[in-house]
Amino acid sequence: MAKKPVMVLGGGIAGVQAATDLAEMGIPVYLIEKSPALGGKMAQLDKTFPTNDCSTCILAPKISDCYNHELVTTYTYTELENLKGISGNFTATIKQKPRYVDVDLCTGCAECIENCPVKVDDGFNQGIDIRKAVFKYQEQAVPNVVTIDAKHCLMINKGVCGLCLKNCDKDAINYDQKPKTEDLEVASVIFAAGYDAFEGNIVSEYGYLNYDNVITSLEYERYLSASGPTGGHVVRPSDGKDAKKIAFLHCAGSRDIRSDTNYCSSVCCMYSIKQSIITKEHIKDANLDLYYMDIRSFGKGFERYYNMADDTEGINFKRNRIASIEDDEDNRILIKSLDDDDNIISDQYDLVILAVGLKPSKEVSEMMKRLKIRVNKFGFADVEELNPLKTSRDGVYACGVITGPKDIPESVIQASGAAVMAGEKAYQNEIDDSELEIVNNKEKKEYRFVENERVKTGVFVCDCGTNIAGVVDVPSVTERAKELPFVEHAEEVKYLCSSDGQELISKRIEEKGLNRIVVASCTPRTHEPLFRKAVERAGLNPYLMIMTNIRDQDSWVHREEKEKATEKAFDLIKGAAAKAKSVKTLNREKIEKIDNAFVIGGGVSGMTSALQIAELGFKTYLIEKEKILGGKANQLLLSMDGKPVKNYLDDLKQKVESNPNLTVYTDHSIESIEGYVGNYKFKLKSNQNDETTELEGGVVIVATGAKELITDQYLADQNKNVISQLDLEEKLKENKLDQSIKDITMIQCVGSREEGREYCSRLCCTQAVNNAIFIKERYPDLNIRILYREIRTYGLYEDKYRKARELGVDFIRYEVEDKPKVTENGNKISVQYTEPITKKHIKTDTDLLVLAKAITAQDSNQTLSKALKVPLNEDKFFLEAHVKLRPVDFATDGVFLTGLAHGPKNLGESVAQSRAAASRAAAVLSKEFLLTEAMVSTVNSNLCSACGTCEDVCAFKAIEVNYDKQTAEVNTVLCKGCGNCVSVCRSHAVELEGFTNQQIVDELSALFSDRKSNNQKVGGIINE
Amino acid sequence: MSNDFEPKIAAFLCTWCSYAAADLAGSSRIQYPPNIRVVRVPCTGRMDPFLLIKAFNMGADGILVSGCHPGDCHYLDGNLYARRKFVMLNELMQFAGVKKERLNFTWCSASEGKRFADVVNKAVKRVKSVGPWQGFDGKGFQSKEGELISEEL
Amino acid sequence: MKNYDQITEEIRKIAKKILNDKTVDKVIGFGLGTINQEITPLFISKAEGAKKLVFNKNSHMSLAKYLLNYKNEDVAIVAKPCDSRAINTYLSEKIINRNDIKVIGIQGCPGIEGNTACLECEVRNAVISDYDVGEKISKKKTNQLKEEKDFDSLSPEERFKYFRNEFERCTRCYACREACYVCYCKECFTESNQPEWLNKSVSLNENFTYHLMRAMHMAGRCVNCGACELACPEGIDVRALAAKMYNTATEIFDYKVGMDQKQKTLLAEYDVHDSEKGFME
Amino acid sequence: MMIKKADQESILKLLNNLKNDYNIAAPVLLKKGKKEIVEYVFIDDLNDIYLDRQPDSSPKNIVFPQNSAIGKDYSGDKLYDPEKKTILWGVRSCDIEAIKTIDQVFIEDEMYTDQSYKANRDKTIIVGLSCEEREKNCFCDALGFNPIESDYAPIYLFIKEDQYYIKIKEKEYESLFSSLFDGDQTELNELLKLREKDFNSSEFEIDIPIPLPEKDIFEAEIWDEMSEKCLSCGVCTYYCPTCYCFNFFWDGNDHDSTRYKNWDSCMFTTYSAHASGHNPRDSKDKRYRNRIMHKFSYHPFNYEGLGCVGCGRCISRCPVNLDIREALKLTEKYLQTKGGAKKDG
Repeated sequence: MAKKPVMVLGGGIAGVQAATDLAEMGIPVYLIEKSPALGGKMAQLDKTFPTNDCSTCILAPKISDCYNHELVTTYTYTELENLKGISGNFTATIKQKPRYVDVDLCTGCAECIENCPVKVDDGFNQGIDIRKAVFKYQEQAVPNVVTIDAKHCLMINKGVCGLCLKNCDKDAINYDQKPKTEDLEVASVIFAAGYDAFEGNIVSEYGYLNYDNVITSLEYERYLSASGPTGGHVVRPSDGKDAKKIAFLHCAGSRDIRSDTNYCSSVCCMYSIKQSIITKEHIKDANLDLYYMDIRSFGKGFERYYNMADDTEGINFKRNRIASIEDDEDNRILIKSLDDDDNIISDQYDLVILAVGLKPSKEVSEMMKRLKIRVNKFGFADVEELNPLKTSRDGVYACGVITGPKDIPESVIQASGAAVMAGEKAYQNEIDDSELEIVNNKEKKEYRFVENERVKTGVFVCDCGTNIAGVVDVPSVTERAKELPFVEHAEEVKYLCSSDGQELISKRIEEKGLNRIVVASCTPRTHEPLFRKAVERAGLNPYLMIMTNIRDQDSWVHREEKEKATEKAFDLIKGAAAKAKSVKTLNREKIEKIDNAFVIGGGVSGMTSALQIAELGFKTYLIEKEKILGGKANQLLLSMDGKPVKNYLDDLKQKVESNPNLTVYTDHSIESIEGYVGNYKFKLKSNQNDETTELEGGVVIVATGAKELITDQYLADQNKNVISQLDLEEKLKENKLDQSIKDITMIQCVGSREEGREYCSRLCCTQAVNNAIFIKERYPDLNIRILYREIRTYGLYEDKYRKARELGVDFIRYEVEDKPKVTENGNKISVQYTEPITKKHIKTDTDLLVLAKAITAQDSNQTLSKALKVPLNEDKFFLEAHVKLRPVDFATDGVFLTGLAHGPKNLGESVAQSRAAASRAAAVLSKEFLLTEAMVSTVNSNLCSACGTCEDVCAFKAIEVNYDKQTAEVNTVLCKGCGNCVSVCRSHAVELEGFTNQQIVDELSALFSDRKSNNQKVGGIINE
Repeated sequence: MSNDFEPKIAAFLCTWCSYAAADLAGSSRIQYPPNIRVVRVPCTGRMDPFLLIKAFNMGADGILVSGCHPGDCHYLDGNLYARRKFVMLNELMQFAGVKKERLNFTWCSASEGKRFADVVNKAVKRVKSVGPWQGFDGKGFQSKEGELISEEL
Repeated sequence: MKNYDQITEEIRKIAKKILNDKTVDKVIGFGLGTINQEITPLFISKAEGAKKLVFNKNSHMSLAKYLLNYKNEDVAIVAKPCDSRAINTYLSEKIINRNDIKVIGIQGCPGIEGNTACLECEVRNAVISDYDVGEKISKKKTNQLKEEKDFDSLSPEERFKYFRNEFERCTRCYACREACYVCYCKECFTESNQPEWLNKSVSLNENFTYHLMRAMHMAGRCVNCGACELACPEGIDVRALAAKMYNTATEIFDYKVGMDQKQKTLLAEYDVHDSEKGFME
Repeated sequence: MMIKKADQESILKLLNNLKNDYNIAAPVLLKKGKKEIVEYVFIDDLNDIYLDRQPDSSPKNIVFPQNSAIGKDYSGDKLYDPEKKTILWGVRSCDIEAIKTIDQVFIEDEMYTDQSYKANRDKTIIVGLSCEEREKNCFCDALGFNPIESDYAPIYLFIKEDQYYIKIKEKEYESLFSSLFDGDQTELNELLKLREKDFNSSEFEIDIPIPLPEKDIFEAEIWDEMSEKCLSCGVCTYYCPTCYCFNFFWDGNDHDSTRYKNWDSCMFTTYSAHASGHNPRDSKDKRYRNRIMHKFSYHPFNYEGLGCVGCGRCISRCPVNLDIREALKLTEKYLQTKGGAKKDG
């Protein structure tokens, strides 16, 4: 039986992640994207915060993994029309817009684009650049095909031109294409439809519509991008001159009570900081002013990033309120603003960048309404705080910005989380194999045994129509290739990637008994899987095929130098043939695994993950060191949306305890952990009677939570009237708030955002605001003042902040250099602070002082990190594999991360992340076997002297020295094939299959075979 | 040194960033000189300095190594280990008298097609400026037919 | 600073004691050779033999290498400061066990005659030692004059020429390799034929390549002891490249080899803000 | 036989004339880094000839270069003209005996003649040089060789201060020296007698059976002790005048390559390593045993004479002062005690 497919709507990073996760769980996926290529907004970004990672670099491999996954069927340029049926049994109607191009024939060579006479504004580059009527959505588009813009195409509109068809060798252009409607049977649906950036009227008051040199941040992103229209050069749109003085206006359109975008867009502070840092990298002497209300750097690693920008000369943060924006005749923009002391400040700028916020696209909101999915007043999908991935319609899930503004890692977390929930529906609704085409062509072939054969290489040189043959003299190259050592056969093919071409390769392999194949065509990055399959079909091990790139890296880039390009092509073929000689049969090994999961930590995060995995049908062990489950949530009063936590928690505990697949070990500690992905062995010890239990499992989820800071600041733990927010909630929950209390003071950022703990604890602002509202609603006469540094009620929580102010809560800002002073005053607490506007020192007595204590890492993290071989960050929280795109994974396979152990976050976010961790874990568990990579390191123990250098450099803990055998050993399950261990091994005892030293040296030796050194010398005698 | 000297440069590119940048330069049709011979490696972390020395040993006029920018490594930190090796190798080779123009180390991200072309342009220019590589023995290299490609320094 | 004779006496005393009480089975030290003034490695296993041990201005060999012959045996070794750093490197690479060895560490090493490395030496006290001989000194350099070999003032062409002249007479006897404590691979790259890193022909191109490759293996591991140079029968300046690696590690990465037995090797660690010296702009 | 007599000047003049028709190889004092080393090289300027002490390298590299392309001429040296014969000038007795040893292996055994070596040797005319006094570490007389004259060279030089006596033993070479004055046989005989008397005999004496009895000594425990300090470098073998082990290899690539022959060294760890990975001499005591046994047991067993000529170069050049004389003494002692006892019993 096969799993019923799931549909993912949206091909941005969230959709791609959800689709990949589902496919990894063995579930067929239909990925629907409305634009002509995958990638979404992230593909338009230059760099990402807080690591300045190159966006394309990290996204592109993910997209190609997803697109090439055998269980993912991608529909681009396609929209969802209708969704009928109920959860587990939907019929989705999709409509594919006509591209006027046959996707199967188009090679993406772009000859048509060059010859198209119509120029239009480029949507991908935010209209900064122009493109043709036939276009590629972006240079690295996946799928790599062109699209005709019917609105502007002369042939389609007026019946004249046809130049694109004329210039297409493959006749891939079809002007008569019609929209295609299709019905898909799916078990569940994930909405990952992304967002629109604010533009037009929303930001018109900033002069966006009137002044050329006022642009949005997304437009600016294209300016910064090396692949953007200016090639990464920052210029003024009005005249193309260098921009040196630049203003960034935060909250352009966000947090505006007059508009329907009265929420915080969560990401603008950070991306503005990022853009300022990148701008400084581009222009050393740039002068950048960032106008902001609050800096909301609440995410993991954000505060340090903010501090770094703040410390950079030329990046100035200004908490000024904008009064007016005008331009002068030189198109310079004059900004007048009011500073903290209400002085009017004027500044002139070359360029003004509006940090525009995120909103759901109108069409998507409309569609959701039409499909009976509830949306909130801003048009986002309406989801529950503690069930943040499920929409109001059963079986329909949502992730990414469609549920509210958020950054990339959170979108990725939600995507993985939504995937496992949608996947659960697919697990429950299996269908017959025969109904599904994709699952059927999975049969494995036996490969021909070639190791005892003489090397017989077949060289296939692709013309790629005229793409290669128009520049490179392919016939002569092919002729010369026949003369190369070990080459048995060489042939020119017009289109090697066409099915004819692929069949030809298979045919020649059988005919001539070829056992090594060299394909000289386009880039292996996109076409290697295709040709490997072609070789595989002929019964040859796919790794005996070597590709060399004579198009993207030769004919396309040396068009005017045909002779030299030909010479280069021949050299490259020579190199590939030489490498082919020494390649070996490689196999992805199947490794047995144990289908159980370990979840460490019995808080809400741990319980959610454990329950999710158990509900998929895998045996799960939940380990908690305390006597009861629930962790910190036991103390919580309200979730961030102001609803009681208790009901939710009780329900969760009940489900956990009653699930037959789930075994709970409370009051147990971990004695030892051994093993690796698929084969973990845990030894537990009961805290009661020292009895030990030994358990086996395949994956581990770390959900060990965090703890409140222990501090003596502000009389904490010294006066009974000084309590933490968590204590306050406990009091409120049990209705123990003393009636005599008439005045409450809350101090924020106690221990957060200061030296030693350079991070924001993220949830305290919203928690304080929520608690204040709770109290105010019950005791309207009670005075509450909140002393804060910056209010970080990000996203839709901004609404709470507004409400608290409406209810009369006083918000008073203090500076970190001038913290409030707290002293005892009889029964009361005396608090002294500086009034921010009048700068007066104010002393007030309060009945209760509530401290927002920082969230800090568990002390036990150190031990656990060593046992699991996973790293911690500088704040001792666990460090994920990649802060942007792998937020729940560790570099070490099979270990996942969720909740506060990862970093401060609220309950709802922990729930989402726990689902995500469960999703990633389920991907491992649901496979029949673990498959190793084919190209992994191997150790020649005869050469190894066990010095351990390889062990030191392996990020994946995949190589270790076995001191008994005095040799390093590779754990092929964990090895990713980077080759780091190879290059540090002085004894050359480690080799990376597919890129062995022998192969690379052979390749080099062939590339330079025309240069022979003068080694013929001499009888050891040199006469100077 | 004749002006029509066309160097042959061994270019080692990591699959994930710089090889992708080279592809992007291609799909954007950005023209650059045909003097490089690309050897694809999974990661600059795979680059054993021996391979670079070997390239000179076999007659490459120069080398070009490009990987992901620090922080962008597909394998987390391979390029950061590589960076140290390259700095050490660079210092060694220059110390031994190999001209710095022959040794080109840089980073190129997958979106930097233009930059990749610039890098190649620059590398080729640099290598051209110091003339043909004469081998460690200074005797030059012979073509297959036995005729001396280059003259004594 | 104590003189050679005093140090010799102390070594003999300790060797005699630890052989007598069976702390170790063998002491690796220096003895007088068969040629005038020449010193030779000496392996003493009986307390009576301790009087044969000497330490004089010719004790140039790096004895650390002999530890590899006595893995898992209880041996003591006479270690100059440079050798002590070599021992630390072995320990960090887990090639030998700390428990198996006793180090007779020479503190305040008076240096070796004719060893140019000693002129550049900055670590003159043994960094690992069970039995100290001599006395620690804080002064950095010896009184000897620094040798005149200023590579920095030479142009690349001149340096190239210099090294060509040097390596031209290399016979690839591999004495430099074998004398070096760093080189303990089971199979040296020179012997590998898959791939053939190095052609076996003894020609300048290959010789030069050999020395460059070897220097690369020394990067971050060479302690600049000069044993290679003194071992070379052709008087080649073998140490120059390794010393360059040594100095580069110190200057660019602030890395000093073998100062601690837990130290990772230079190329097995990194700093995010590492220098990119020499990279293209 | 013919005796000639000349002063330094006429000798140089003679050689200068011969240079037109012959390659001249002779010892030359070379400044190598900090070291001053005397080596045999092909020369152009005859004033470079340096006969004052035993050369630090043997003339092996003239007759049997370190590496040579198969099927091509031996030397790529620019002063070497393959069309001409070579005069190897000023070779001392030990090195002449050494060449004889190599000749025994490569030429005399007709079954296994090394044609390229033979061709090279046929073109070489050895001009011997009589030793005046003992050198630093040599001990040829202790092994039964005569430092004053070896029979194996067809021409021999005897130098006393500025006077050269030249003994030409073979008729075919007489014409080479015809321009010189005839010398007096008795004068030379007196000189030789005096020299034999004055030549201080070796402190080193050895009494071992030749060939060394393999069965008694092969498994003896002495080898470990002997080789303990050995580094396994190839210095002793490369500078040994008799070591002739060689290996073959390819140079080039798949497209073009040459087959080379070059020296090997039994001290190297890979010497005698099998393709399977097995190495019968996998430790340095076994390798050192091979060196001693080859010189004093196997060679004497297969051919006439010894494999060691007592030139002492391996002693002076060894980086750790591993002394072959000590090794022989150890062997002697072993045979006299244990080995000898076994023989009697």
